[in-house]
Amino acid sequence: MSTQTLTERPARSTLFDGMTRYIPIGATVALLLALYFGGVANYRNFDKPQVIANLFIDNAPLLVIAVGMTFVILSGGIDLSVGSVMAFSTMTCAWLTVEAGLSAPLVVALVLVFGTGWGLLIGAVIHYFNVQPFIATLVGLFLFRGLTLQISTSDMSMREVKFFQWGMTHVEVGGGIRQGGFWLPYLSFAAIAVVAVAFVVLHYTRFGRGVYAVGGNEQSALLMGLPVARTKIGVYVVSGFCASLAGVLAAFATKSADPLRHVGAELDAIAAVVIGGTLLTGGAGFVLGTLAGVMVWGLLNTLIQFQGNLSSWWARIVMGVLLLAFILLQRGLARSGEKRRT
Amino acid sequence: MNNALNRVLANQYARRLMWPVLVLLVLIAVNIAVTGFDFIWPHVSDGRLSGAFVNILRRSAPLLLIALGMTLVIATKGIDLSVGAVYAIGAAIACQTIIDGTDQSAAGLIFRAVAIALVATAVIGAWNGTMVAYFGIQPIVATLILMIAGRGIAQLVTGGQIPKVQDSSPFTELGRGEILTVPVPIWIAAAVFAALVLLTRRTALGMLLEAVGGNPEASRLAGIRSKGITVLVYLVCGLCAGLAGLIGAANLGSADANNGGLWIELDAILAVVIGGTSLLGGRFYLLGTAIGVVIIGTLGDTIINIGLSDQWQFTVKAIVVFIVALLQSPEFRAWVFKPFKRRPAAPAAAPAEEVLAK
Amino acid sequence: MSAALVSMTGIVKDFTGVRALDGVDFTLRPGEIHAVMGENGAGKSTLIKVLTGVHAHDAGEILLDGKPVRFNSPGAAQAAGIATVYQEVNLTENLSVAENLLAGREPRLGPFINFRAMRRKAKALLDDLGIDLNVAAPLSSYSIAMQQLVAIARAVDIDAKVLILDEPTSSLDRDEVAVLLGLMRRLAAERGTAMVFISHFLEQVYDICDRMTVLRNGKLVGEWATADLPESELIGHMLGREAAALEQLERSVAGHEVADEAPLLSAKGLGRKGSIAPYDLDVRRGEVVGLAGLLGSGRTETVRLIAGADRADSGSLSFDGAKVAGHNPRTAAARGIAFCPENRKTEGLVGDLTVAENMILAMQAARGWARTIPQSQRNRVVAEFIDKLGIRPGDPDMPVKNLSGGNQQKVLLARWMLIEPKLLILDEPTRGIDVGAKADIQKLVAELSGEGMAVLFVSAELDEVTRLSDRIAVLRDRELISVLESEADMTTERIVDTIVAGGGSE
Amino acid sequence: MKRRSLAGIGAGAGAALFTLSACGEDSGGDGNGGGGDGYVIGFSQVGAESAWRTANSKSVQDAAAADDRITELKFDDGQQDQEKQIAAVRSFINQAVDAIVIAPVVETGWTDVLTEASDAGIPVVLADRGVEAADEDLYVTRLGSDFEAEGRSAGEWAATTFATTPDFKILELTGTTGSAPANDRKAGFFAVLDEKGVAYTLVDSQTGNFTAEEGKATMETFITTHGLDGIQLLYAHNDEMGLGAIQAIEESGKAPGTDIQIIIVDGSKAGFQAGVDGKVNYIVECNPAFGEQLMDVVVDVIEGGSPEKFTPVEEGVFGPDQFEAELPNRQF
Repeated sequence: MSTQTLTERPARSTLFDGMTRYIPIGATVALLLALYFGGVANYRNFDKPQVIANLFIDNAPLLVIAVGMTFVILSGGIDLSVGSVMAFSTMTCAWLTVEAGLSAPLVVALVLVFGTGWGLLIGAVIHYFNVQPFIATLVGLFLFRGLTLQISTSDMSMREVKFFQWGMTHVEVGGGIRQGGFWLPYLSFAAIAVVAVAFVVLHYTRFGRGVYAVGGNEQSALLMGLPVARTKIGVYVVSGFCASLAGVLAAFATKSADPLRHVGAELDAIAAVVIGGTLLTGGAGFVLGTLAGVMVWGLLNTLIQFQGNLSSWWARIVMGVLLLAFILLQRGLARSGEKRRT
Repeated sequence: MNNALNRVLANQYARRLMWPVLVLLVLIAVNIAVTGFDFIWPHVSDGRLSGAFVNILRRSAPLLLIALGMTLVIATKGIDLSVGAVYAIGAAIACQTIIDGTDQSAAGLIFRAVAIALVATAVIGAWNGTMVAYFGIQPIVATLILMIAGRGIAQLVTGGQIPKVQDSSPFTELGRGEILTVPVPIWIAAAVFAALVLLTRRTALGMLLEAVGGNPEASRLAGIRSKGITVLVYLVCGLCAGLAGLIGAANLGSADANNGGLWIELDAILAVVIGGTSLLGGRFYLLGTAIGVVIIGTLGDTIINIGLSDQWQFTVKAIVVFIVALLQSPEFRAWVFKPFKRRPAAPAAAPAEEVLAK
Repeated sequence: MSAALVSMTGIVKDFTGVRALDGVDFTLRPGEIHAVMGENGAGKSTLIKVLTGVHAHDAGEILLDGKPVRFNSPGAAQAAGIATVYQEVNLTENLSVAENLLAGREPRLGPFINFRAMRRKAKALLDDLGIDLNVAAPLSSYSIAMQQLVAIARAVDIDAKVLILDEPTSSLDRDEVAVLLGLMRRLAAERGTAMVFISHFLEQVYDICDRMTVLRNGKLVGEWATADLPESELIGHMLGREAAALEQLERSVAGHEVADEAPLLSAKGLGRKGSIAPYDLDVRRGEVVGLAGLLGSGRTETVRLIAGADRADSGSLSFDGAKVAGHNPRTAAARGIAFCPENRKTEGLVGDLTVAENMILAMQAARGWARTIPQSQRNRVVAEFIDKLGIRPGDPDMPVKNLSGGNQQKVLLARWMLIEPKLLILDEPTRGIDVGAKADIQKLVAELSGEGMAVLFVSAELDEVTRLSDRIAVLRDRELISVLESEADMTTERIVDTIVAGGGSE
Repeated sequence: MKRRSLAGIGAGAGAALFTLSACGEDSGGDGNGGGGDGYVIGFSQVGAESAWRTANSKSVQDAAAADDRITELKFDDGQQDQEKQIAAVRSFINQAVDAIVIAPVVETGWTDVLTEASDAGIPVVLADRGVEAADEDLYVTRLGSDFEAEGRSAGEWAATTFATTPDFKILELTGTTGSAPANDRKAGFFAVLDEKGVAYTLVDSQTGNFTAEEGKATMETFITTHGLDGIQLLYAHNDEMGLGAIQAIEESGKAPGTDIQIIIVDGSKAGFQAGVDGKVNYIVECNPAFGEQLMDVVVDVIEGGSPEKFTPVEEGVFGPDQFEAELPNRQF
């Protein structure tokens, strides 16, 4: 055996390479801070802690579907069905408890099982029948909107169901808003827990690393002997579960179900994931980036609310321009970090 | 040699189109069974062709225009989510220009309105293309921006109102008129279809598009102006969406910035995929897209004709698309039609590639 | 002789109408290094993929340790102790070196991956093989050669009974090949690992293998001990024709007159930061200039600047008497510079398009989309080049992805010959293709230069470079260090000396 | 260096927002209000989904700007999404506005956020649509249209007009499936017909989603499926659908208003114009221009007044003889 040792320095210093990975998320966090302090400087009452707390209250369901979407996008896929699955789950919660009179915990369990099962089905169709994820999940978008409307064409209240009171039960910190404190309901904690679990799963389990591997190069992952089928189907299972969980959280948040709710939620989730620095081509990104992306999305809305004089159309245009500014910024950074390998 | 080439091409097309055509025939058969041959057979009344199927074609014209543009975009491995918003912008600009004029029947004004709307939508399309080709932004993200902001722009144009063009204005002929008894929207859609087919298949544009979509880097090294072509394709797509918006606005005599062409991008993408063009880029099939559009158009009527309530619209559409998508999957067909032949659990990636290479 | 470790008998594999393997037998004994030889399309890779569970065979039997097995995924084969290293690095660049080494086998604490233990284990593993890398860095920060060594290290670590190496050396330089071969010997000796080795480099095969199995057209030709099979006979078995014919081809190549005139192409101080140091290079009409150097020495980068594929940030280029400005692939082609890139699949061909379409792509691009090549002209030139280059199958309407590597390379060559360039740049035109196609392409290069075309030629095989070139530019560490001009200097040894000396002068 | 440029661009993007948002500013307003002597009001609007809605937003914004008692109106467009509306209300609570006006997109699901407002001591006034009865204690009053009454008005005219028609056949173009106006306008209309014992057949009822585009398409399908012969009445839940349907009828060669009578709800300019042209037979007004009325109610509420739970908006019904006179008064 030759005693000679082969050494190679990375094409760039590892310090820098380590950093390159964090540039998109760093940009998101920087923008988040810029927006926040810009708001504080410009608007009265923007510095209340409850402003931040509200981001976690109002965006809890979005956060949960965005986490599911992160898994799917990391694996190189996309899931357009989440908004409809979410609406369907909320509606099912209402219908089964109010109309059918089933016990609420059972209903919630059924809904979660259902969402997971849908993810399993569509994941299997995508993997085994090689149907493009965009189309397979677009089917879900139409199907569940239709089924939701078939259950009920009008909104439905479930405020009489005791169980659904749990979600908005809240914890006060610092003695309520007026004393400069803030409050957070249980459902926000649930959403934060989902992020934490997703973080651990993505970074510290074989399944999570498999998601990155499949998103990086599916063919290689297969030849490395990784369980590609299980991983690819798994991400849709996660996304289906997250979508139905988000539906349940939405049920907790309003105790009502509306068949037309969450139209376009999948696009909000995709936007949040992209803002969070995850590449749509798969393999690169972080779930904490998605958290930051959702916060940016929510903060933009908050700023528009505080501004309070944007007409409906200016609000939309401002949203679009900010998204554009952000994406160009991210793209510029990515391009400067690009390198030609030999 | 020439014959052999044509035969193979014909076969390739026939294979791609077989499933969508079958689905369309089934839908038409269902309608005929329910409402009789009147469904398919047009009649002339008041000097215009009418009948259920003609109406479907007329109403599908805007979707067809958008889906055709979308086909070209998808051929380059792209996607355009902004077409619905562009549709609204085109409609808003045209109607607003006309109602701002003094004489709504003046040909000059209408010509100007149409021209401004088409130029604006072409510019928007080119902007999308520039973002994709020159800034290297993923198409889905680049066009998402205009999808969000576009309707805002359309509302800005109309000031949030729904501008109503006088019914007497010749502008409405674009949507309501007829030439030789055939409704104008069908003429426009057919003309654009023919123009795009000629443009892509009579020139080398189609092949270059497929090359750019199939392998962008190889295309660049082969000396193709891939960036220019990408911009051109998004521009055409924007133009198609704007034209569709004009037809829609002319048909109604008004422009609804909020609801005009809402979610039409999803239907257009569905039509393209039903028509056999892969979202992964490369080969594209304009005729397939047209069939896909007619399937989607027929579906809506079928639901009402067989007596299902409106809520079934989404569900039935989902089921039909699912069936077509599965039928187009070779893996699915192998699984269903050859139940006795076991397949390996892990589908080999692109087995065809291995055939002769190894 | 010990009992067979792996025994494959009567293996048949069909791909939609094409029989890739037709009743092939293969036997692997413990501790031996066994070469599978054959041209491209002979069925080597298919045989390997059947054994490793990528493809399911349609008939035949596989015995592992005497027990019948049938793997339905690479994972299952790995679990049974069969590990594989492929020609193209099959790892995921976005993950770290350590993760790539241990993916699927990460050390865990409960359900969670223990990253610290993983890095330690990965470090130890690489140290053991004499490779020094930062295991926490993303794999993408290392060269392809290093990535290949990581892939091998991964396979070794699976503690395989059987290790399959499918063209592992095609992107390695000499030192790295030496490390790999040494490693293989050690594994065979110390652990008794049986190895299947596939390589186009006959020298390496003869250096390391105990036995050889030769395939041709999906059928078994035979199995020999290496010592019993001289090189010429081996080639004869692989090609199915007499080796003498091949040698004749080679001889016809050398020696022709180069017009003594002003250079067609002249690069002055051309360079690109982080890619290739500024260099001067002239190419004359009818001249073949070879570029030699180790992998990563900047060969590809040099020609990409001339071809306009990358933008130079220093120096100037003049071509055909005029200064070149605004250089890109399109303007280059318009001037008469054709470039066949190194990677056929990702940079050369459009897989979905047909043979004919791929051939006329550059010609059409030059004309612009509006001016279509007339159907009759198109059919004529396509048929002419299919015939002239011997592209098989000769169907112009077959998607090019269905062709073998050698034939794909010929399609790519045809594309550029169609625009009748003044300068043809070939980057590794013979890599990974079979001996027959290789000879065809070498012959073609000689012919073209004989007709007055200038050729810039990059190859990892020094033999090939010395055989074809009129002059040889030698590179090292992203710098052009010398141009060898005299007949006497055009030897493999001289090139190696130059490279070594070039390093010493620094 | 990299990091500095990153922060720079980030700050640039942030600055862009504040510059941009200035574009939307209406009239050199004093920005963050609250400090003055007037009141700050938060208004969470449904969206901008129809001309009616835009007219409504404009009426409210104009009335607030003109009103000396009000320093600032914080307007937020919910884009037909309840969650966006709830977020806006929470934001208004944070901004410590003096009163909150909500035009709820759906009736249910408001309990928590209304409770939060009431805990913060901020009175809530509902505009336009209502919320479910169980939440009645959580808001002060609702100012808006009574959709069921609108439906009933339409029903009464139909019952009178077609009381003696032997085979009275109706086509209905409903609003967005599941929305309160669609549900109530339908319910009120048929309740009256049933109460009055009119013998009618509802030939078909499909949604036109409150848009002209879909109204027209649905009408075309009606015509091909059922034909128009023997059908007396088309009931369209809003103007735009009705106008779309009129075109479909004209294109099929029939005369709207004559061959088939038409009732529309809303009463926009375009709707009245169609009435003047004889294409519409009856218009039930749904008045969006209640901005001034709303400001009065809100100020009253802030100052401790306790108005009735429901304050109806002034609305009329118009027959063919009134169309011409009313047309100039239309604001949208």
